[in-house]
Amino acid sequence: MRRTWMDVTRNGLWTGLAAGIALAVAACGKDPAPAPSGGAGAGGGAAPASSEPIRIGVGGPITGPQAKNGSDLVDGTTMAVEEWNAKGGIRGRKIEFVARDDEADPKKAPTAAAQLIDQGVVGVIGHFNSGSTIPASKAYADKGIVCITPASTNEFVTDRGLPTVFRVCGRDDQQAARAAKFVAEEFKAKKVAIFDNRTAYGKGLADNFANALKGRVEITVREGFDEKERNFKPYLNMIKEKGADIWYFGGIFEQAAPLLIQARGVGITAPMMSGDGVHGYVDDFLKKVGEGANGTFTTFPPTDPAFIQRYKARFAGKEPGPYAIFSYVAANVLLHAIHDSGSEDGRKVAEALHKGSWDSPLGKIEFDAKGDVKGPPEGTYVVWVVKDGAHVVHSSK
Amino acid sequence: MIQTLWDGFVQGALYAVVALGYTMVYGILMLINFAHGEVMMLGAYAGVVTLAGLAGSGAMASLGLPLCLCGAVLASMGVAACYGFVVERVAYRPLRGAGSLSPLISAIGVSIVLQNFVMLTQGNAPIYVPGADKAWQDALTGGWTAGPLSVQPTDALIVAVCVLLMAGLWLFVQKTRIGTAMRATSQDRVMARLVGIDVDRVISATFVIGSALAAVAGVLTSLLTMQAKFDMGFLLGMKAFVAAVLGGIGNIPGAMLGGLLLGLVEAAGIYGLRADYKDVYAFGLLLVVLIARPRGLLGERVAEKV
Amino acid sequence: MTPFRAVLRVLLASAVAFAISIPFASVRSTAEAGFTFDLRPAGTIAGVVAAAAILGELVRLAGRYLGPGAPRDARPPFALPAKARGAALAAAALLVALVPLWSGSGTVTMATEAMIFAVIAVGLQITIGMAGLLVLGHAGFWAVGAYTYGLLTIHLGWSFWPAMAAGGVAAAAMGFMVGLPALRLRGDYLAVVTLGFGEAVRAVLKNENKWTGGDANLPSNLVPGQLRGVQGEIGQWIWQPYGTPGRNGDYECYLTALGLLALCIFSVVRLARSREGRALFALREDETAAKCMGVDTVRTKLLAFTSSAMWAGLAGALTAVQRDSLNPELFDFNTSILFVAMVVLGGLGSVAGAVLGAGALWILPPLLQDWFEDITLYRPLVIGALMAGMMVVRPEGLLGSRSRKAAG
Amino acid sequence: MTAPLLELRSVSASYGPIRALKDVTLRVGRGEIVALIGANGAGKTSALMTISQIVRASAGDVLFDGRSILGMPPDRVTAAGICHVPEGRRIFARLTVEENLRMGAFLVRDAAVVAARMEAAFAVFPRLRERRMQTGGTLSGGEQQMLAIARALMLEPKLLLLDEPSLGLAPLIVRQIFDVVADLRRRGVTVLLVEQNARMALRLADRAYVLETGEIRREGPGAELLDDPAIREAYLGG
Repeated sequence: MRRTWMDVTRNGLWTGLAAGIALAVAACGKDPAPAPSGGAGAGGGAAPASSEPIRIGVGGPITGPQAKNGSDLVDGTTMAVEEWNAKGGIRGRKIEFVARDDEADPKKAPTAAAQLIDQGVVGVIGHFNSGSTIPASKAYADKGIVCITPASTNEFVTDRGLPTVFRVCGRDDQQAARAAKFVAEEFKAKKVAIFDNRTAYGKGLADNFANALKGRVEITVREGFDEKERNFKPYLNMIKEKGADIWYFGGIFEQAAPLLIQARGVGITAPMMSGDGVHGYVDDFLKKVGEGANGTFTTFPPTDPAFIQRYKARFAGKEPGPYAIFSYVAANVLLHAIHDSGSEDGRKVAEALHKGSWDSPLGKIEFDAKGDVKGPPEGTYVVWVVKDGAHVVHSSK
Repeated sequence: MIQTLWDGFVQGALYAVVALGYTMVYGILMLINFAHGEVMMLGAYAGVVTLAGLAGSGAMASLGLPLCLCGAVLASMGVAACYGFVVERVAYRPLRGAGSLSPLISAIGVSIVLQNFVMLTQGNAPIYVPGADKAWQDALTGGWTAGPLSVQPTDALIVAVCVLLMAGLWLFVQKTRIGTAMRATSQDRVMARLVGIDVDRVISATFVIGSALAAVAGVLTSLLTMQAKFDMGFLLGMKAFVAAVLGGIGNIPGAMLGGLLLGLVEAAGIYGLRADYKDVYAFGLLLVVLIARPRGLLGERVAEKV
Repeated sequence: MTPFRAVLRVLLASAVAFAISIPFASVRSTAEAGFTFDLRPAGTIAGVVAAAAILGELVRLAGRYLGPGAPRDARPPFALPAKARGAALAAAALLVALVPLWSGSGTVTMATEAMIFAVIAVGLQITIGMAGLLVLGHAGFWAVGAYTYGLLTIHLGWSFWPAMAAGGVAAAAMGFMVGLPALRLRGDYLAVVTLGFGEAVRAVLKNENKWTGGDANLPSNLVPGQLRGVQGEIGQWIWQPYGTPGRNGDYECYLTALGLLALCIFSVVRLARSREGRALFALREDETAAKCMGVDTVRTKLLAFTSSAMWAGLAGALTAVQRDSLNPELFDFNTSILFVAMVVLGGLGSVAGAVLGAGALWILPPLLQDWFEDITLYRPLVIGALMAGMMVVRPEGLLGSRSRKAAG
Repeated sequence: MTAPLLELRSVSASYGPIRALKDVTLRVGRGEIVALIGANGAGKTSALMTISQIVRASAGDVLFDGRSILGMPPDRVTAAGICHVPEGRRIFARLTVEENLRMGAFLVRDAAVVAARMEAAFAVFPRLRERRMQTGGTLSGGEQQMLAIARALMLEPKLLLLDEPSLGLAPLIVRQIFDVVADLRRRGVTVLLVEQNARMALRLADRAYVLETGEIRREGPGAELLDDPAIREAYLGG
């Protein structure tokens, strides 16, 4: 009668290990066939030979809640790769790229990285979220593969000093410094309220902003809420109660839109300020908020209208996401370095990246020792304002 | 302070309406319907899609906002009721009498399926109540101010509708034949069968009613937050469940009390303690209540059925 | 009769799926044009549901002939004599240990992750599969182990083995504490309380970043040398075949994960065969009856919680090493659900099932990405459908044992 | 002789591994009061549960009014005219007396009929009228038993299954309940009575069956069994 537990356990050890072995062998014994994605043609085995294409990788949220951002990565890289292939590739070899999905989930980032590594990529454009980039870039660095993130602004990405990790976007501390300078010196605010969404990105940005403002402007509210929160009234009350000339939100557009609508609803007229996570996203942010969005400040580097036109021409009129240009630049810089170094060894390419200097739609790109783009402490960030439903540069001082 | 508590009260009213569904189902089946929060989300989607569609096609301008709102609420109730009915038939009924673990796991599975179904079909970006529309801005902003308290029309609407729904459900359960049958079934399912009550139909009715209520709460939540998103339901649903437990599970006035209390506690926590621990307060409160008064605030002492 | 009804069920399922998916799959609102309406997506869904229903019917059919209901030999067909089994196990372990020699270096990472998850799933089998207590916050224990490890190595400079043990102990202590209220709660309340626990852990990690490094991860540049114990003293000559210079701890992680998994399987199987194990199964079958039979339910439940949390904690320490950084988002509710799904898919109460479940849910989707690019998009949907479908069609899971609870 | 109202043909039933009924054959004629007596655990309650389809018979057939009701949902069995007053009375404790009675008449949709029957019930059990607004849980054991019977009668069943109506009640109230049952016979209700109190049951019953470990051991008119020395020895305390 009491066979239940016996059934379960009699062969548990044996079968358990057998299953484990089977899986391990399945996972390890197999070198996944390369899956070309995007522009370039089919590939062969993993070992690069002179006739083989040069392979680079894209790691980012291809699917999942942030798939929109992932398409920036893919599109920007596609453009760069197509341009290089049109010019005849590098050393007569075509370039192809492979995309792997991390679903914007830090859990899955190492898996995506592992797969790209086994595809034999020279370098990777990605990942998008700092939470994913941090573990993934470590994996790339261990294998001597270049990783250039076009979008992860968390300082920690490069502060670890990994020799093959770079970024072409700014850093949270630069962005926050720019915002703080604006709020204290140009906007001349007396009181500031600061919120964030308790993610690596949002909280890091808001903390940096608060630090930069310390002693310059009074911070009346410093609060955070979960990134799934959508009822902001209890938090907005704090602004009404404690007062603020301007309020800052460290987070992304998805929360910023209802936040701003609700703020206007409860009668808060002070402008909102935010970072790159809210900049852009015309359809998802500006159009959704409508008139209430006017006067909202964001920090973002100046964009290149020529690039936007090229992008639209390539992708049938599609509006580029804010990070498409960074992905394009990242891919271009990587390909330049592969070209200049004359090698497909990531470590040599990284050396070339550290030494080189390139002109790009984002201005001159030179990397410092940590892998950040050299520049002033505020980076290339400028302050934008929303006017008549569009972002326009407000202050580029 | 008063303003924050009022906001908590509004949120609590929404919790309470969702909690009704949990409490009714738990009363009869002793099952946490993990998918209930998802049904609320489905309702919110159906409502917002209807509203946005009406606004986009220009019908809102001719029909007027109140009529469109009613239409959206009705549509969402219908859709959610269908889903509630189907979920019970597909995922819970075959498991009746299969112990308590299987239905729970099945419920979690259904919840994940519904969430991802909406994510795949409607996209993973939130959809918005047509907020840029001028009619909305006029109708849903502004409001009344009394001293430190200002009440927006949305808030007033939410509280009014929630109170009406709760009163309506209370009358339904107390006065009607089916309502009495529901109470009878929740007390003794076998005996209910023996007096001729088709228990399966009563359970279906419970799911349909609970889902329709949740749908209204979903639409109202969307009016409050201006958007609907595929993952909006789970945490809200869990909190509503906590509210149901607070009040005494299986007890309809208890769910209302628990919902309001939970809303107020959260608001007080945001105001007085730390805002970033908001989501923890609900579960902390749950633990305290379960240990100090396992039957909830209004729960009656009933012998455990063996 | 039966085939006819099966066909009917399939047709009904797809018809219902078609009808109820219309509002979400076929209707969209656009700001410009009001509604758009397109029946094709609903049709696609109906087709998929029909396929799934056919599959379900087949599984049901197969279960009728192959399931535990069918008479079964005392030994499975592939049973070996005890000595041969031991040798086979040793050979198999050796084989797995050597796999990295010829496999791609990146996939070692995946295998390591899968084995870590397998440890967690096997541990979770104790609470869910054996004791029948649904835990929806297991990621919290994983987090406790991982962060304990991280904080001890970073701030106090502990080396790998003691810090890992400390991670296990800390998680076990947390399991004990969460288990305490469990003594008084019905199973379903327990699920919600553990869910709350998981959320609370995540909230603490996110908000108290003074201590945890918050979202900004553990500063991992302090972690290298993590595997000091392995690499240092005994390390060099044992791991020589694996460790080419510049590869930081990958193979050591792989081997440690393998060892941990073997240890975990071994001890959980031992537990299941012991007196305590019988008590756990009795608890799952019928708590009241178990009490009457003299099972100390308090002790048993606490044992289940503590030991299952301990395995999650040990796995967490290994995760911290393997990833070199931690992020509170690793430990969200979806992760807890993933663990439950691993246990459920493989089969409640089955150790082998948990390993299989962990491997299937973690390794298969990325491998299949070569053929189905969007597979990651559908993974959660499939997990959810499997959980619900499994309960309806085959509650005992792929390799599990059927609960003998009488109906009614 | 017309077909019996209820007929069990070689019915077996089991709870999991335990067989509760073995090959039970039993008939209840129209207008009869049939008693089912036996020791604790003999399968009396199981027999009633098998009739009202709460427990599924594993073999055999259950015929009511000449039709098989095997496998019908219990509520349909009730609708067919069998009312089951289960052991322990199972009053809806949080419903009022009146609501309990209304639930008894759940299948009757005509409000006037329900009201009339409720009046009739109050006429039989005046105590219930006094308590009509009290919740069932607050009634005494005897009142609950009265309510349970009254609730079953609200449907005017053809067959009443009574399970241990005297259990745990004071002798005076037991007598009262048995008077009501006797009265039912005059009103043409057929009763299948399960009783521990074999003496009273046999006195009241037209016929009786003796169950022992799930099997029918004896069958006969109540009075005859009452005089049987073996029965007296086993069930009537000598």
